[in-house]
Amino acid sequence: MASIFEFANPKRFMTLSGAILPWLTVICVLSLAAGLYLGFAAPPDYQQGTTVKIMFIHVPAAWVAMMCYGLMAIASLLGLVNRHPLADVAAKTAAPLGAMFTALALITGSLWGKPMWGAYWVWDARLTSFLLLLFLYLGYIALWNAIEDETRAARVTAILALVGVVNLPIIEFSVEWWNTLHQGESIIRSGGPLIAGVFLWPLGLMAVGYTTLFFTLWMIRIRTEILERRARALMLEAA
Amino acid sequence: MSPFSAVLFRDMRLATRAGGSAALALAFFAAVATLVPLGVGSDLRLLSRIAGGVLWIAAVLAALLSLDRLFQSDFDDGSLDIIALSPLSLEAMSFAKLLAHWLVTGLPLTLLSPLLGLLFGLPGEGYGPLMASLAIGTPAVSAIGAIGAALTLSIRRGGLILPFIVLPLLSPAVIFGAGAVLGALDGLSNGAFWLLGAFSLVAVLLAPFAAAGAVRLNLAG
Amino acid sequence: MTLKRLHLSPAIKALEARSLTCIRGNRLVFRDVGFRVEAGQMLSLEGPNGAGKSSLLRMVAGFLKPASGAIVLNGGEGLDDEERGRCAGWLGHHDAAKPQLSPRETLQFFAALYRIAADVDAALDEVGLGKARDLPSQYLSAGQKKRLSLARLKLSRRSLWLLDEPLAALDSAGKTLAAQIVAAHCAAGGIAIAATHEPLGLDSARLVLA
Amino acid sequence: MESFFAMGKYAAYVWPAYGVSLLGLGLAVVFTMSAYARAKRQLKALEAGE
Repeated sequence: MASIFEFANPKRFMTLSGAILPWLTVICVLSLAAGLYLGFAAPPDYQQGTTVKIMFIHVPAAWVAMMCYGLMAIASLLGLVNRHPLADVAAKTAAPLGAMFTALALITGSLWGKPMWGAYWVWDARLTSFLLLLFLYLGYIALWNAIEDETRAARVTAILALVGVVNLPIIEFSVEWWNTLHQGESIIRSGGPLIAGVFLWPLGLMAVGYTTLFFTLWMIRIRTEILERRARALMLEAA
Repeated sequence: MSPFSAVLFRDMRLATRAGGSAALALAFFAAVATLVPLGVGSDLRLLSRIAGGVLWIAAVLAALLSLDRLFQSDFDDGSLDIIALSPLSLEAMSFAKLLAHWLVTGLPLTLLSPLLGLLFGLPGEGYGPLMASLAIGTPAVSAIGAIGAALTLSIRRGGLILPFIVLPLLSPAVIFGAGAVLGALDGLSNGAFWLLGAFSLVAVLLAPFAAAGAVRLNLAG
Repeated sequence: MTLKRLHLSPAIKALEARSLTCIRGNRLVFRDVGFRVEAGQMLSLEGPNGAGKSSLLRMVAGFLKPASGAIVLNGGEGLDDEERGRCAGWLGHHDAAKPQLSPRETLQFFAALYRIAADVDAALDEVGLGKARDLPSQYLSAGQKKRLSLARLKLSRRSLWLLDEPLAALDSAGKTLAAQIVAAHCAAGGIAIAATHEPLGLDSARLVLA
Repeated sequence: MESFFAMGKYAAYVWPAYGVSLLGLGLAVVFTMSAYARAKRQLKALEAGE
C-alpha cells in the first residue's frame, strides 16, 4: 500500500545512491581521461583519416541515448505495474539527459559524415532514426509538462514511453528499409565501419565514461527531485 | 444494437453531422494536396514522383486534425463517466471509437485520393497502389492517433501536443505507405504492402489497450 | 470485445466504506472517512467546496482509487472497482447530452449502451421533456438537460445511485421531480448517495466532510 | 604540436565535434549540480525554519 504521502522519504535510495555516487564519479573521470588520451594517440584511420576520432564521442553518445530510453521504459513499467513512487521520478529525470545525448549523437554524427558525404545532413538510416528518437524524447518531455496533476502525468507519460519503446525497433527497421529504397547501401553500415583493434580501447573506455556519466547525473537528478518533493511537502504542511 | 455498435454509430453520426469533423478532414486533405504543387511547381514529372508521399502526409495530418476530440468531447460533457460504468469495457469503447474515426476519415480519404492523384499527374498504374496503401495504412493512423488522443485527454490545449507525440510513432506508416506507391510506380515489389499491413495490424491491436489505460487514468482525474 | 458480466440491478443489501483516505496530486482531500448505507436508504454528503464530496462519489463508482481504506459491498463481497462500477448509476455535474443529438437519440444511445429495452418516449414524458423530444439538445435549457440526465439515470436501472449536485440548475418543479425520482428509487430498495448543498427533503443519513 | 591541431585536413570537423560534446556534457553537469545544490539549500532552510 503506498504510504500516506506518496513521496515519503525513500531513505533506501538516498543512502544507496550516496554510497555509489563517489565511485561512479571516479570511474567516469578516469575512463574519460584514458579514453581521450588513447583516442588522440591512436593513428589516423587509413580510410577516414582523423575523422575517425569523432567516432569516440559519437558511438558512446548514441549508445547512451538508446540505453536511456530503454531504462525510461523499464521505470515506466515499474511505475504503472506496482506504483513504485520512485519509478516515475526516475523516468522523468532521465528524459532530458536522454534528449541531450541523442542531440550530441546527431551533431557528432553529422560532423563525422560531412567529409565523406559533402553535406552536414544526409538522410542516413542511423542519423534519421536518432532524429526520430529525439522527437520521441521531446514528445515525452512535452507531455510531462502539459499535465498539471503530477501523479496523473507520471502514469500517462509512462504509457507513452511504453508505446514508444515498442515502436522504436519498428521505426529503426522501417528507416533502414526506407534507406535501402532511396539510397542504396547506407555509408555508415548500421554496425558502423569495421573497428580496427587500436580503436577498440579508446572507444570502449569512452563508452564506459559516457555511461557512468549518465548514471551519475541521473542519480543526482533523482536525489534533487526527492529533496524538492520533500521541501514541497514541508511547505504544504506549514501552509 | 449492442453497446459496441451503439458507441460506433453514435460517434459516426456525431462526426458526420453539422460541426462534425469528417467533412473538415476531407477538405483539409484536399487543401494540403492542392497547396503542394503551388509551392513545388507544376512539373508533372516531379509531382508524379512525390504524389504518394505528399498524399500520405496530407492524409495523416487530416486524420490527426480530427482526432483530438475523439475522447475529449465525451470527457468534457460527462459521457465518458457513464460509458465507463456501462457493460462496455473501456478497451472495447476505444476500439469502437477508433473504428468510427477510420470509417468517417481514413476511408473517405482513401476514396478521395485518386481524384487528388490527378492533380499530381500520377500515372495510371499508380492509382490502385495509392488507394490500397491508404486503405491498409490509415487504420494505423486512427489507432496510434487514438492513443495520442487518450494520452492528451485532459490537457487544455491537447490539440497542439497530440500531433507532436504521435507523428514519430506514425513514421513507419508514412515510410511504408509512400514506399508502396513509389515501389509500384517503379515496378519493384518491395514488400511494402505486407510491412504496412503488419504495422497496421500491430497498431490496431495495441491501441485499444493503451488508449483504455490512459482513459482510465484520466477518469481518476 | 471483453464485455464484463452484466450487473443489471443486483440486490445490494449494504454498502460500507472503511477509513477511506483520498489524495489528489499532493493534497490530502480527506482522511478516515467511513459510512454504511443499506438498501432503501439515502446518504447525503455535505461540506464546503473542495471538501471531497465529488471525489468520494468517484471513489464509490470505482473511478478513483483510495490512498487507503476500502469500499465493501454486501458485507465483504470482493467486487473490484470496475465490477462495483457496473452496479452504479451516475449523475454527474455535466449532463452528457451531445448538442447535435435530440433527447430521444441520447436516451436511445444510453439504452443500447446499457443493454436495456426501454420505452424512451415514456421516460421523456415522465421528466416533462415530451414536447422537446426531437429538439437537438443544444436548444435545451440547463434545467431541461438535468431532467434528461435524471431520465437517463432512471433508465439505467442500477441499484446504487451516485448523484453529484442533483438539484443544480433545476427550478422548483424540477427539484420536486428529482426528489420524487430518488425517493421512488430508494422505496424500490435502491441506495442513493448524493453530494448536495441543499437537502432533497427526503429523510437521509448525513455525512459531513470537513 | 602544430600538426596535432591540424588533425590532418579534418580539423574543421574533429574539433567542433569535441567542442559540442564538451559543451553539451558540461551544461548537463552544471545544470544538474546547481539544481541539486539549490534543492539542498532550500530544504535546509525549510527544516531550519521549522
